[in-house]
Amino acid sequence: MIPAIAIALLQLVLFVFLSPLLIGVMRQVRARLEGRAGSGIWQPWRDVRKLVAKDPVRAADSSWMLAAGPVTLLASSLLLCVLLPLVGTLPLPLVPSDLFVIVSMMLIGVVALALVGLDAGTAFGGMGSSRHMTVAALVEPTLLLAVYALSIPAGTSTLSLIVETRLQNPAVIISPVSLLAMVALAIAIMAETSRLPIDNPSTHLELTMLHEAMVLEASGRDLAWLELGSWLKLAALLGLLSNLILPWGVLTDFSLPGVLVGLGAVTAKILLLGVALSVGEVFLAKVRLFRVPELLAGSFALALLAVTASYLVA
Amino acid sequence: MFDTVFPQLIGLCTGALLLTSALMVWRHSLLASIRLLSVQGFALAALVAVIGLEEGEAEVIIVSVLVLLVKGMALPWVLAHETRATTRTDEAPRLNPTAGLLTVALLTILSYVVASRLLSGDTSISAHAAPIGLAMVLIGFLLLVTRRQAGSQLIGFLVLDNGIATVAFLTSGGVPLFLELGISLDVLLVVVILYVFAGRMRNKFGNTDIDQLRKLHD
Amino acid sequence: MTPVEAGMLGQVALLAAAVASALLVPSARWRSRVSGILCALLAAAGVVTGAIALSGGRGALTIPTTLPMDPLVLSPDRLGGLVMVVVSVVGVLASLFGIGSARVASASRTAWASMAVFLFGMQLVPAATDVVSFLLFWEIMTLGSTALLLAHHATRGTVASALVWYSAMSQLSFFFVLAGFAVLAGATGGTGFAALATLDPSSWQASLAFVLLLLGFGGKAELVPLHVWVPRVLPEAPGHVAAAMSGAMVNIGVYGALLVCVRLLPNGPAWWGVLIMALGAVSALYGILQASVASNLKVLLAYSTTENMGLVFLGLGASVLLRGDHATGAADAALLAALLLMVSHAAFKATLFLGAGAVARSTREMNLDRLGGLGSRMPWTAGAFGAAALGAAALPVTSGFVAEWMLLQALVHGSRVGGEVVSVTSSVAMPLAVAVIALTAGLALLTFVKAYGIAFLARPRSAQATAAREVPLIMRIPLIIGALLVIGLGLLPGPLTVALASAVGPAFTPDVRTIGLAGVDARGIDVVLDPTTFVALAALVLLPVLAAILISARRHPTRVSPLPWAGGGSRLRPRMQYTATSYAEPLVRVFDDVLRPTRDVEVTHVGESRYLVERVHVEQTVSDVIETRFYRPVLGLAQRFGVLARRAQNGSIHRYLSYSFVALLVVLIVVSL
Amino acid sequence: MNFALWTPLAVPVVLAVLSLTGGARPLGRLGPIASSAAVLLSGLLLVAAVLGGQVPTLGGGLLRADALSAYMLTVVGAVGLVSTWGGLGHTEKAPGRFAGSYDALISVFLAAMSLAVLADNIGLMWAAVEATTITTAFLVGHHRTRSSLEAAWKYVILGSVGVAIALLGIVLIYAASRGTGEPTLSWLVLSRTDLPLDPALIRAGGALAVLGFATKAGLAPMHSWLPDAHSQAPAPVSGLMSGVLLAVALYAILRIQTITDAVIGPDFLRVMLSVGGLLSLFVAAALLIRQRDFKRMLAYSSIEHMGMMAVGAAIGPAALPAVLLYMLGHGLTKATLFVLSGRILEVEGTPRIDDVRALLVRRPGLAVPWLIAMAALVGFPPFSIFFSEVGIIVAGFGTGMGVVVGIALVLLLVIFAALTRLTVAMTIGAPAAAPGTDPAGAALPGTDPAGTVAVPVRATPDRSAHGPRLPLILALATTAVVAFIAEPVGTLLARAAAVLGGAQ
Repeated sequence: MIPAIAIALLQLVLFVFLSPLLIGVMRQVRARLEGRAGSGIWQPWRDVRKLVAKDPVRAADSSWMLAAGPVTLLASSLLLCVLLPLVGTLPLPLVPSDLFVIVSMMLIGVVALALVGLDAGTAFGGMGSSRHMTVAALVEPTLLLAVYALSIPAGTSTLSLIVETRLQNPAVIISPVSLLAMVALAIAIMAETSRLPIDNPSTHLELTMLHEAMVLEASGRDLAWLELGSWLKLAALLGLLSNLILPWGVLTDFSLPGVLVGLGAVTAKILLLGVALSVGEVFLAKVRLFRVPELLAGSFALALLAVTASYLVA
Repeated sequence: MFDTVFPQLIGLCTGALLLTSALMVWRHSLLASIRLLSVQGFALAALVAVIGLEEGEAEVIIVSVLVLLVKGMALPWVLAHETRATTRTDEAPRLNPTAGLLTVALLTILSYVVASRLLSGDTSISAHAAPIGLAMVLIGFLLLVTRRQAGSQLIGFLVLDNGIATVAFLTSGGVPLFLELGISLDVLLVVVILYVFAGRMRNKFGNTDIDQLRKLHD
Repeated sequence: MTPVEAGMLGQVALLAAAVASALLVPSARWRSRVSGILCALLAAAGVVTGAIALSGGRGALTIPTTLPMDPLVLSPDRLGGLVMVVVSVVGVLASLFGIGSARVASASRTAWASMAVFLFGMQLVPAATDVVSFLLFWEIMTLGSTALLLAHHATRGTVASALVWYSAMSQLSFFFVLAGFAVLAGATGGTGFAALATLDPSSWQASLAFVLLLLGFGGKAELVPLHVWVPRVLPEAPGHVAAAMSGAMVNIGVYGALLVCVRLLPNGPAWWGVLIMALGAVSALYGILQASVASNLKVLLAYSTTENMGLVFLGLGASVLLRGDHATGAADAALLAALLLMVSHAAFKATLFLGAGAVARSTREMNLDRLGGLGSRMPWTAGAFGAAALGAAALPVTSGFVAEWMLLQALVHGSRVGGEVVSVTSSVAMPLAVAVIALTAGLALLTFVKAYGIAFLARPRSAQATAAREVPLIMRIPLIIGALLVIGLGLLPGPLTVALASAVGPAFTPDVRTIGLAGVDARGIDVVLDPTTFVALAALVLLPVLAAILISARRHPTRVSPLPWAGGGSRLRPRMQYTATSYAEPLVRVFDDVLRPTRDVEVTHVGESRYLVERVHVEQTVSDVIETRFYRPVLGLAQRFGVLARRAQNGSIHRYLSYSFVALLVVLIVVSL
Repeated sequence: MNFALWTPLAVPVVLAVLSLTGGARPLGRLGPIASSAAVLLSGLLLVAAVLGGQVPTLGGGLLRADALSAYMLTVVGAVGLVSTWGGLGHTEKAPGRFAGSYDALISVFLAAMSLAVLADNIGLMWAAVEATTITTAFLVGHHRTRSSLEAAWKYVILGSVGVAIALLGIVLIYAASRGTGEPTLSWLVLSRTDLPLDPALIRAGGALAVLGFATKAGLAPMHSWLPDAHSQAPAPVSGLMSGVLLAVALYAILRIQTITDAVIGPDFLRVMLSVGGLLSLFVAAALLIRQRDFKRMLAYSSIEHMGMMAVGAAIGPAALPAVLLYMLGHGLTKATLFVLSGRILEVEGTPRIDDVRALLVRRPGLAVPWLIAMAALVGFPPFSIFFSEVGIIVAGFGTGMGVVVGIALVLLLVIFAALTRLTVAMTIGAPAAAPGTDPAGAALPGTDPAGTVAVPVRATPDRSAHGPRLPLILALATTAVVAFIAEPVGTLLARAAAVLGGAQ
């Protein structure tokens, strides 16, 4: 039990530091590929520090939600970092990294963000919130089904055990079922974290924004928490994805070298995936909002295919 | 001697009954129909008398007299009285005479079929004549369905009633006397009531055409 | 006399007292107080009786009857006790809330008398142990609820149509149930449930009865396609009545289904399970889809009931199917999930409707497009509604989450036992069910974010919303209790689940324990959930954040500005905010084929100009496809037939005589055959 | 106890004579009520005697009171009391010249129905049923308007033709009994199972008798007179006709059924009654969908209930107690409703549903009992029709008549929906704004979802019941509690059903 808690805390600390770095790296890679100099990989850190040290300005008609929402989002992302099998797969007693608990955890953050968007009382916030929730509603089935498909070989919905099974039996990873599920999961995570092609994280054009529209009215530390929460979520989900694709290096039995290996492995995997993601995003354009459901429906079909195939074929 | 005459008498009476009924379908004139009804009443009374003689029951003779008085005389008289008061005594039935007579033929055949099933075990003469009664019931009904004048409907009702009486006398020698009295009284009262209503109708509408009673529907 | 018998007699006595006070107290204000308290006591008696029965107490009351049939006995078993507790708790909340309504319609004699009758019928349906008393109390319940609607006739014209729909659909349900029970009774020769349970579930009578009963109980549980009354009736009913109908009465429908699947015909064939699942899945999806695009708060909540009941039936169906496949552990878990959902739905839906009632009382407005900003004006209502909305959206740590978690776990663990696929049917049904639940949950999230966000956050969109005030204390109390129940049941699922497991015994014995502080440990499928630990963990990770906020807040206090950024504009009016309709617009487009929206766009130009627009009026209505495509044509056909049928009775005596004549001829011909 | 057999016949006749001759009008008007009370009391006395194991007979067995007869007599008395007492307000408006004959005819009508249920001779029973036609003919035509004359004509023609067919059937049954050596019409003798009756004749006779009595019982397709007569007759008469006359005719059918069942088995009449019952339900459903007149609505509802009872009769012994209870429940409820419809007609001046709106707001004194009675009529508990319907349906599935009962349920649903729609149209809603009132007070429909706002009262609602309340309250209370009185009502029903089941 103690090692599990230690690993969990370690993951927490690691990701709080890692996620701004990940964003910085991704932005820098993108800037370089586009021929810009970029602001350096530490810029997100500087942003957070700057925001925390500012007076937040809130609208007169807004409620406590504008203050509580960002904290809730941050909490949900932090819990995600604690519960997901990132550095190691040691399950916590009483709160295992249950697939459904994780998803609900994440959804609390989604809801908090959407409510923050609405609370400001402007047209943009409502628009972003509406689109955000529409996408979230459509992503959830894919997310659940994809992980469900992955869980079938392991016989459990606990993510750490799924990762462990894949580590012990690498043949599972390249099975067709797994491939289908991974593609579906990847699309779902892109949508969930507001990346291209569903949302453009660097835009401020009202027709295309999802995430940015919701945080328009937030300022000061509120904005800091919102940004940090979103980054943490991206990092954690990329970590999960990378551990599912390449489970090697994950700690399964507690030992000091194992911990170091685990830390190094997950950092490397996440950064690698982040670079790959931002390289990919350079070549992608955002799809029209009303084409997004088609994309998500496609990924849903893949996930469903994966699940039924794993029952009927495998 | 009587044993040989009896079936002939029965046949004569029932034949008269059927003939008068059929003629009523054919004729359009109300007064003619009433005369036929009167004849029918006499024939029925005769039938009752014959059966009574054959079975030797005095009770039935009384019934016969009763039938003669009520069906042969009283009711036709009432009807004729009522009819003379109306301006129109002619009838434009909903069925033309040819079709009406054909229907009468079909109904009579049906009665024979039904009766043959019902009385298969009974070979008595009266039982053989019973279909006539049934046919009269159906013809009475036909008159009710096809006639437009209040008076004609009354006549149809009476034919129907005569038919029932015929069946009663032919199949079972009549029902008990007190019942026969009750039944006759009921029929008489019904006729009286209809007579009163026809009078009111004439007061209100100026005629007794049933077709105009179409105000109450659905 | 046992406590259960005393409790049931107490309910009878309290019913009489409540009806008498409703009829006799002359002042509306005092009538509301006296009858409200008596109704609450009546419901409280139900809570106590049910709780004793749930914990194993027994007792029987026999209702005398004139007709020679099996005796009418009231004797709640554990399951009946459970349902009695659930509906009665909602009854207590609704009655207390109703006391606050001292105005004419809600406080009328009819309203209070029928409220008492309604609660009484509802509380005693689960006590019935035979067909006739079940139907008796079922109809008393229907009568009470119909009369409750009637009490509001004078205020709105739409009540009449709602009333007709409600009565007709209730009767349809009733006839299905009646026919189903009659089939069972005909096949077994008795009307007691004990006699009915002797029927072999594989016989055709059992299947016929099952289908009929499922339709009947599904109708009461507001399932598609018998849900058409819901969006008409619940918006017409005042908050506490809607809470009692949607929070409690639907549970009677669930109870009926449980009665069939657990008590009368356990171990039915697998296709029964598939049928229930299909019905549940369609209802869940259709309900939440309609709810997500609804702009009227009560319509939204009403459709959400259809969704939740769909999920309950989905769970129940999964349990039947899995039991047929001998996946007992998962089947038990699915059954428990259905029960958990029922309980949690009662808690959060009652609270939500009471909250809607409070909003209606303060603003006289149920159109979300004209609400907003109530969070600061009605903080208690907002808090309670928010907590219940979390439950409805199945987010941790609410009762709704526990239920949905259990359901998903059962489905995920159901198709394989020991690594082997149990059946092809399950292999197809379970993933589809998971997908349906996931989509439903996603849409529910959107729905309740919309409901809460548009109504309670942002700026008021109308004068009424601006002028809204918090409701009086007597109405706040049930709201708070309801919210506490939603959170409490979510935090302490262990004891609740153990109690639920005991309720379905002795037929089924799900293996669940309490773990941790009050967590649930489902041994059958080997999963655990401890929300309290979870909350502790969340508190732990938040400590540094909160510390950072405290430090930062001291140095950098929050400033308030009327319009901080306002999208860069300076004339941002509340009307320019997103409304509920625009919020759901993307979804309407996505599900265009199902929702079939009709849009009316009316453009007013400035003068003669074709290019300058003075005003654009857009109106969008989403139709209930099932109503427009199924009920409307059938009703139209019936109306046309009604007109046609008049000809048969056209007033002509000749025609009438010929009917008789033909009948006579037919009889003669038949006789001579 | 034998005197109770002639009191229900003699007292009304004496009272009728008094009504005709009576100079003291206020007292004379109580004649029908006294007659009903006499019938009811005799019925209760006979019930007591029957429950004590006696079978009172009179006139050499011509009059006989077994459990069934005693029960039916009580029903006649009870419904008669409700109709006549409840209709007290009504007769005041009757043309004075005919008031005496009106009261007298009602008394005779009651006597005729009493005779029909007490006679142990099916011939006498027939005569009594025919006598009801004669007595009610003038009652139907009482208003002397064009329409009432039309209704009366149709009633007399269709009714007496139908009953004539029944006579033909009875004649055939009599003929069949000739084989026993002693031809008889005594029901007691004919229903003995060991008689050598001719099956073919019994079959035909039974079929024709049932067809004939079905006319008076209002079963389709012989029902055509019923809506006209019931809608045109004065309300108390409609109540009596709908409440008990139909039931008495059904009683006759049940008696005939016992005879035929003993000889040719239950299947033949079962088919016939099922067809008749379902056809009645169908006709009622079809014509209720777009009904425009509330008295006709009640009339078609009577056809519906008679159809349901016929289905119950077709099911046989298992459903008979339910059918008998149904007669009482339906009789009392329908009498109440007709009395109320008479009052509504009187104060509103129109029988059209479209013209009677928002009754609950304008005239709660009439609308509230109307709604309660309608709830009883469509089969809500605790009213006894609920138990009857449930009993019939459960028994139907138990007897293998699931299909018939299933179709009946579908039709009942249509009827329920139609009745609800019509009742709601009459009673619910806001009254049209009267001129001179504040237009702002007329809240727009749909603008007030809270339902907590009182609409300003436009005019003082009329809380008067427009006639005696007590009979209606008694009637509704009786139907509400009767289904729960196992002793002695349950025993009585069981014995009455046993009479029809052939056991004695």
